Amino acid sequence: MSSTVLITIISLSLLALISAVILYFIAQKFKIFEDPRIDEVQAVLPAANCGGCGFAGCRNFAEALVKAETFEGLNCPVGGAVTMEQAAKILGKAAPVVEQTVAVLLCNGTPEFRPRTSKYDGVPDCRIAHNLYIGETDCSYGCLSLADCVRACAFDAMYMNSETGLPVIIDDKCVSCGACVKACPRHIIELRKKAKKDRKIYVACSNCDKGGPARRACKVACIACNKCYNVCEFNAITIENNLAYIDAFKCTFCRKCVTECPTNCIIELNFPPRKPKVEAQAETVAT
Amino acid sequence: MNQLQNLTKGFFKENPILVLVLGTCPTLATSSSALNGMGMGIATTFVLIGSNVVISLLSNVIPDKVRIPAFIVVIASFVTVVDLVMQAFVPALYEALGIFIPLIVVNCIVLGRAEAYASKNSVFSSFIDGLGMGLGFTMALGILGAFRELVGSGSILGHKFISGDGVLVFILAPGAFWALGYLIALINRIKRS
Amino acid sequence: MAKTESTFKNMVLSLTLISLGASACLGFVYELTKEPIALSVLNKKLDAIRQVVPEFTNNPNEEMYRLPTGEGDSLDIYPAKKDGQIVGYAVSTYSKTAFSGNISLMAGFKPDGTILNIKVLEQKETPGLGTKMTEHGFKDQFNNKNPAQFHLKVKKDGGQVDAITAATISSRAFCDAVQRAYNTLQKGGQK
Amino acid sequence: MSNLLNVSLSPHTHGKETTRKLMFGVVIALLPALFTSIYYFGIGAIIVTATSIISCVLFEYLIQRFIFKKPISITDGSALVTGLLLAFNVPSNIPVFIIVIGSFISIAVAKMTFGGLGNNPFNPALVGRVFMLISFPRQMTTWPIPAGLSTKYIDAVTGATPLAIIKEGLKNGESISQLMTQIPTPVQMFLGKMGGSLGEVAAIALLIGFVYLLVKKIITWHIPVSVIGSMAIFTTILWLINPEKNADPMFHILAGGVLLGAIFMATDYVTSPMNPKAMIIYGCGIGILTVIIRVWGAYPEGVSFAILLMNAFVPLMNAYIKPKRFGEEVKNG
Amino acid sequence: MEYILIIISAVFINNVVLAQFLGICPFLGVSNKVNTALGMAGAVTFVIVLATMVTYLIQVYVLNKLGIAFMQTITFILVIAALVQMVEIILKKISQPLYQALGIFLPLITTNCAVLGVAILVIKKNYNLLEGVVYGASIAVGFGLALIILAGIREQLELVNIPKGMKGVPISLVIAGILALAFMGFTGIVK
Amino acid sequence: MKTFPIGGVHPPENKLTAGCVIQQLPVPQSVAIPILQHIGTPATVIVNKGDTVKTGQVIAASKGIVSTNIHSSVSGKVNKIDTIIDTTGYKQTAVFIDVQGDEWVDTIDRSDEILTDIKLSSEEIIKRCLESGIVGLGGATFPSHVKLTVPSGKKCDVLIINGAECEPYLTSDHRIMLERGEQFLIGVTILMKALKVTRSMIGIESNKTDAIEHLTNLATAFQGITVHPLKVKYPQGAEKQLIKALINREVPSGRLPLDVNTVVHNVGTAFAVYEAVQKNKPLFERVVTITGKSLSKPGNYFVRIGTPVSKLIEAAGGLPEDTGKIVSGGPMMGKSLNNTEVPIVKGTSGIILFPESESERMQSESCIRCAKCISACALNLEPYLLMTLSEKGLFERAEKERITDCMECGSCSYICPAQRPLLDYIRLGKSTVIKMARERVVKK
Ligand SMILES: Cc1cc2nc3c(=O)[nH]c(=O)nc-3n(C[C@H](O)[C@H](O)[C@H](O)COP(=O)(O)O)c2cc1C
Ligand SMILES: Cc1cc2nc3c(=O)[nH]c(=O)nc-3n(C[C@H](O)[C@H](O)[C@H](O)COP(=O)(O)O)c2cc1C
Ligand SMILES: Cc1cc2nc3c(=O)[nH]c(=O)nc-3n(C[C@H](O)[C@H](O)[C@H](O)COP(=O)(O)O)c2cc1C
Ligand SMILES: Cc1cc2nc3c(=O)[nH]c(=O)nc-3n(C[C@H](O)[C@H](O)[C@H](O)CO)c2cc1C
Ligand code: SF4
Ligand code: SF4
Ligand code: SF4
Ligand code: SF4
Ligand code: FES
Repeated sequence: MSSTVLITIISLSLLALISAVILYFIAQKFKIFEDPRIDEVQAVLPAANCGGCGFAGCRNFAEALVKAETFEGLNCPVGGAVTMEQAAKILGKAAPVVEQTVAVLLCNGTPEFRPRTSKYDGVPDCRIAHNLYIGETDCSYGCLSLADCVRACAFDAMYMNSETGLPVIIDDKCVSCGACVKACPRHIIELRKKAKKDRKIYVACSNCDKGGPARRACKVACIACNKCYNVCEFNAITIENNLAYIDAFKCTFCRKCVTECPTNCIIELNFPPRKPKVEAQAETVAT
Repeated sequence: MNQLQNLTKGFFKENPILVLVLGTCPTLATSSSALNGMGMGIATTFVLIGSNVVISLLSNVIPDKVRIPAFIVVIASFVTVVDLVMQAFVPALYEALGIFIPLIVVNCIVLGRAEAYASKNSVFSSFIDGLGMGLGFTMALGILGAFRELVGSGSILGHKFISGDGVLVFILAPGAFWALGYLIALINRIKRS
Repeated sequence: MAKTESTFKNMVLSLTLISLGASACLGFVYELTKEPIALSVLNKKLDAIRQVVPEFTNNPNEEMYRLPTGEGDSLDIYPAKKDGQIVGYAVSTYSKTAFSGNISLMAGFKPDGTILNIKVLEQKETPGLGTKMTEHGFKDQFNNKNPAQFHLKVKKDGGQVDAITAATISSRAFCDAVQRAYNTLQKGGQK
Repeated sequence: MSNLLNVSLSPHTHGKETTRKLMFGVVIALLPALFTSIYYFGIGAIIVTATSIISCVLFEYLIQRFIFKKPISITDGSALVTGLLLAFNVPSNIPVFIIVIGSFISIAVAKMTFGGLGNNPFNPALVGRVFMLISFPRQMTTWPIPAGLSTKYIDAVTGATPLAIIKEGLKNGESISQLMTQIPTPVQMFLGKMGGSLGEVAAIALLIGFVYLLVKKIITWHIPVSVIGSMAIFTTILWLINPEKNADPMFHILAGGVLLGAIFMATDYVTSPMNPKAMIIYGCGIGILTVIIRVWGAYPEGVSFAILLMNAFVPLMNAYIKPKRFGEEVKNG
Repeated sequence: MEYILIIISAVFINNVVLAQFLGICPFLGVSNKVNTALGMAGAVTFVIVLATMVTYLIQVYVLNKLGIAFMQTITFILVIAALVQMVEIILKKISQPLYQALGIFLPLITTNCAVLGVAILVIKKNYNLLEGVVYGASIAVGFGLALIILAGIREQLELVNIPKGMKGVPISLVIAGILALAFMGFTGIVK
Repeated sequence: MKTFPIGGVHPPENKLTAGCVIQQLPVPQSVAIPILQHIGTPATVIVNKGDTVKTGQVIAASKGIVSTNIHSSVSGKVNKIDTIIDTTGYKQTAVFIDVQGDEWVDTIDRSDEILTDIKLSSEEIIKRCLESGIVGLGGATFPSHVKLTVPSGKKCDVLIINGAECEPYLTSDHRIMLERGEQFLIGVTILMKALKVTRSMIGIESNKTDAIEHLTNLATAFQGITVHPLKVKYPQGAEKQLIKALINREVPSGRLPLDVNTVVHNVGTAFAVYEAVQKNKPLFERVVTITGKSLSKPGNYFVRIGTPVSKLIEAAGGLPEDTGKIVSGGPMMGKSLNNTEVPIVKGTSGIILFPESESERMQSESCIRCAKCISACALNLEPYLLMTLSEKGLFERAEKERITDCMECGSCSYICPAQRPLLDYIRLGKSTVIKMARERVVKK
């Protein structure tokens, strides 16, 4: 072996030796501990970074999960129960049972029922129109049809129905992240409990005006006539501020209220057809 | 993942240049002609395969804390070997690639594959991974090089296709940036549709 | 096999061992390639010489000698001999007046000073402009001209050289380099 | 009432200014220079200008139509201005295919890549011009000499621009006073009797355009004045230091593309700063860089580069040089 | 004067990123905010200056002395990697604010070819120690300049709608291309 | 001629009604009087359905400090207390009164005699303003008694009277100055007394030469009042700009005129103060300009508060067929109405009818960074940036760029060649930022 080879070997080994020694001490002195479980948990999260969990992104949520004593109040709406269970498994904690929810629009003011009374000629942005005035119709509670919610949805679970001018939620795609709820300046989108077969009964109206003006503004407005309240045997309906509301947890889907409503503002969805007795009136609802 | 996928992922799905955007410097610098680009690609492939194999062999022996320095030593050795061999046997290419041969050491793909793949997988898989990634790298460099050479000087691999001078900017720095930029944009577009 | 733990001993040992292995390999490869590398460097030079002078049988590299340019430095002269007879000189020359950077040429002369051929060794001119000096269209006009009669200046400056279009500066530098080679060779005399 | 009332936020009235009017204002301001140029260079000027405009507009159309698939906005006139200015920046004997490639780079790379009008950080016409200059140096540096409504195009008689004469002369060790005999007099330069790009020949025509732009309030004085002012100051200093090695300020301002650049290209809204303070810094930057490139660099002319270089700093200026707000808290106030 | 020329050349004419293609990864990666760009520029300057000094000394006093110049790559990269780590730790110890500002970029720098590239270039160009350091610092300034310009432009582009496919790396590359074009205006200021 | 230093635009003046003498609009059959006609807390209704009321009687009482009384503008019976869409574009509570005759409260002096002597003391004047429901009639409808009460620690050395009327079309202040010049000047003197200042400056845009001349002559009889012509430039009448123009003081951002020792009042306010103090007449009617290019009889009218806009339009010749937009206030800052039943309120200085051709906005294009919006902004803000920041939801940055300083004058939207809806977004950003700031305070 020539001397170059020898020198090479010696010098490099020496160099390596020195760096190893230094690195050892560095590693000893300045340990930074980052819980490896954070990475593991993050790996099972959907990586949508949508903020539906209330944290600034999936990693942040993973950190919160690792730190948390229990999972109470922590939920990834996108991944749902499956994800939470996986995370729970990694961390050896129990995932809370969370109800599956889905977004629902509490307004059915299609042009047919809710006549236009002015023409909005501004930026197509619900917030701006909402700040300006009651909107193109006389209902100051209903949908402005400018699609802020659709733009907010990161999962393409919404679109504007060009005929009704109302946003439509695609149940299968909706992960109930709540972005649309936050985006709507009129607060007319609700996250409701998901029932079997996606069945839904809800009051598709948010109008808090008294019966008269409400009815004048929109034919399918809730006029707070108390009929549904009276017919409901399960105390699922409350009437407040001239507006009926059906509690999804108490509702048993008996559908009595639906037929009772004089303005047809209670909507039933995904039910089998009724027995001949009553016509399915709420069929105008677009889904 | 079977070995075939393992081999082909580097071409499109995880192409180191076009998708992962690693190793941009040698890509830009050496793609002024198809030949240089491919030469660089092959040199990198060699280092990738070598370091992947050796590192997957040694991965269990190396303690975590000195992982990175150890990998670097291994990679640097292969780079030096490439450096010496090219200097000896393909001096023209060696001169054309210049400083970018030693810089293979810091090419993020090499260390990246060592970290992410070779240290966790079998020797054979690592070999295939290195080969696939290397060839993907070479392919992208070849395409870029061919494009720039064609537009910039009207020839491919030294054969004149178009008479006249070509659009000089494309063999200079701006052309390098643009060609890579639009190629990546194109890939993005294809990926989305 | 269990993963080696990060103890002091293990760390130092493994890193040192790897380096040991690596350096051993490297040293070995270095030894192997030393010769070819030297050879390739030499070949490059010989190649250039071969291109600018007629066939020779000696080793011009070994017989290389330096001649002063008169400007404080000197040029390398490679005599080419066939069967002991001088058939030409290859002169490694340069110019500092190029457009960007310096250029260096290998210029071949017949013993009487007639230019045989010229090869550009190094230049950093603008692609498409000055780089045209490496192409036959420009540099071949010097072949078989004797600077004693052939005025080594671009036509613009009253000489006989056709400059590269829009690259007069590079052309001038080229002439300057050849002139320097010629002058040095003539002045220094032939050995 | 039959119709529904329109409801919108205030203001309920709008000024007469529109993007298109501004762009066509620039076109009008460029007309004197265009006519001068046709007078000096003849058919070549017409061919080059037409090609440039048509290809710029066409490329913008094609990209919007087939790649963006969005509404077409070629009627806003910005591509027209780009095309016109691109033509003004090249010699009148440039082959058509080069102009087309240049237009493509201007529109596709420098403008549409960023999303079109209003988004591009760099002046499209100048990106196109510099691209051509570097890609086709030979064609871009052979200048036809003014020949009065000439019908010659590619085969026009060529000569050097005053700047090139000076640059090369100095490189050969000649002095300014020796070179002065080879270059046109200031009056000739003022009237445009010199070799050069289409649009940079007649100072008088460009100044007429400047006045028009100012009167129509299309641009403000800040950028042009600071470009020319800073150049004048810098070149005066150099000239006073060594009048044999540096040309006089008058020469620097009249020769080459300073006026065209300062009046029409440095002022491009999209790529220039948005408040007076920043505009002046930007203008001075252009002036100084131009002189640096002219005096010390390889290129005889540096306006295009200087503008592009300063374009690069515009976002930083917009972000960090702010106008003083009304009622801004004064310290200890 | 010598030094001024080195500086101008390294910052403007042969800008690392725009003309020499070194350090592109961080150039593309850390250029979305002006503030981070500033931090990165500071960190790179610091490391490059330190690294050129140390590697220069190693080259001259170890590799050259022992005749193992071919070990350049491997020793340089080891030294740089160790150096970066040490700097990180020392910074953390002595100045928390400085660490916050620069430290977080340090790991990124190890795989930045600019650092190793400059170390090798200094040797290639036969600079002396001081020239090498000045060169290294100017390279870093050039890097910072390009980085900050790009960051400024990208911050502005955040506010407009650029085509989807162009977002991120592609648009940065296109901007870099135009910048490179503009920087070509400095050609010839220093040979 | 005086003017403010930065920004401003010059929209076509269109003062169609400058020569129209103020007429009395007949009392309508019914009125709807909203209980919130000022900035601050709504007044509390103190009448019930079925009550009969007299003209000038308090029907809703001031509640809280920043609030003021609301008076009945007619005599008759309270029909109902319900909601009505008013100029805010939203439903507000209003008192609906069916008109029977026109019986005024006895204390009101209905004679035409001009009373020069000011009997009330400073404190009494302020109290009378509150009782009479005086608010700023320049547009902001800020309760005047609050503005007249100089808090301890602050001082006021000059009263500025805003006669700029810089909005196109509007002429109500102009007509008051011409026709009720003397009463107006007495009003100014009353305000001076309330504020305990000896100096008052009246700023009037120079397109009202007749008013300037008239007042200059009259003012010789009044101590300390001077008249100053101003350059015709919008927004000359904006408080801070006017102060800068007249006395060269710059009100710091986020502060009030009192911080630079001055108070600004509008011409109409001064006149209303005269009537309240000297004639004991509460604010239940005001001068409203009704104008529009297609209107057959545009004019200036004394209008009872609560009168539906449709009645005013009727008086002006009826609703033209081509009406596309109705604006309450000036074209630059006014609110567009969505129906014609909206009641006239204290803040309504004018009603403008725009023909269809002028009522739709043009298509907005992308910003060409021409900086015209910056040079139009009298506050030197950067509207293009503020808009983009709001659009992209970057409200923190918008706050740093002082979005809350914006006075919503609309000059930026007016000038923008790309027809960008600048102010639309700026308003959105401004309200969001204000909300954010409030939440921060609450958190603390
Ligand atoms: C970007 C640029 C690059 C140039 N490159 C060269 C070059 O490489 N060689 C050269 O001789 N001239 C070059 N020139 C041209 C010279 O500056 C000078 O104008 C030219 O040599 C004049 O020669 P001519 O008389 O042949 O036109 C270049 C000019 C520019 C603008
Ligand atoms: C953009 C703008 C323009 C204004 N123009 C006028 C005007 O022309 N005349 C006027 O009296 N008030 C105008 N104002 C209202 C004044 O700023 C200020 O509120 C008023 O003069 C105060 O007087 P007051 O309280 O008596 O209404 C304007 C306000 C703004 C924001
Ligand atoms: C929230 C608010 C609080 C105010 N507080 C006072 C005050 O305490 N004293 C005062 O003299 N004016 C006060 N003002 C009145 C302003 O000075 C100004 O006259 C009023 O906003 C009308 O001006 P404008 O029409 O220009 O907006 C206040 C105004 C607002 C909006
Ligand atoms: C005053 C003014 C100057 C302009 N200058 C240029 C120019 O130099 N180059 C160009 O491509 N477009 C110019 N334009 C057109 C347009 O602004 C430009 O194409 C935009 O940069 C495209 O986004 C100009 C427009 C105006 C109003
Ligand atoms: S519809 Fe609403 S809740 Fe459902 S995914 Fe979309 S934004 Fe989220
Ligand atoms: S639901 Fe709400 S956000 Fe969606 S369009 Fe209607 S008003 Fe807008
Ligand atoms: S609306 Fe606001 S931002 Fe626009 S000009 Fe007026 S004050 Fe400035
Ligand atoms: S005026 Fe309009 S186009 Fe001009 S900068 Fe402002 S927003 Fe942009
Ligand atoms: S390849 Fe150069 S920095 Fe990554």
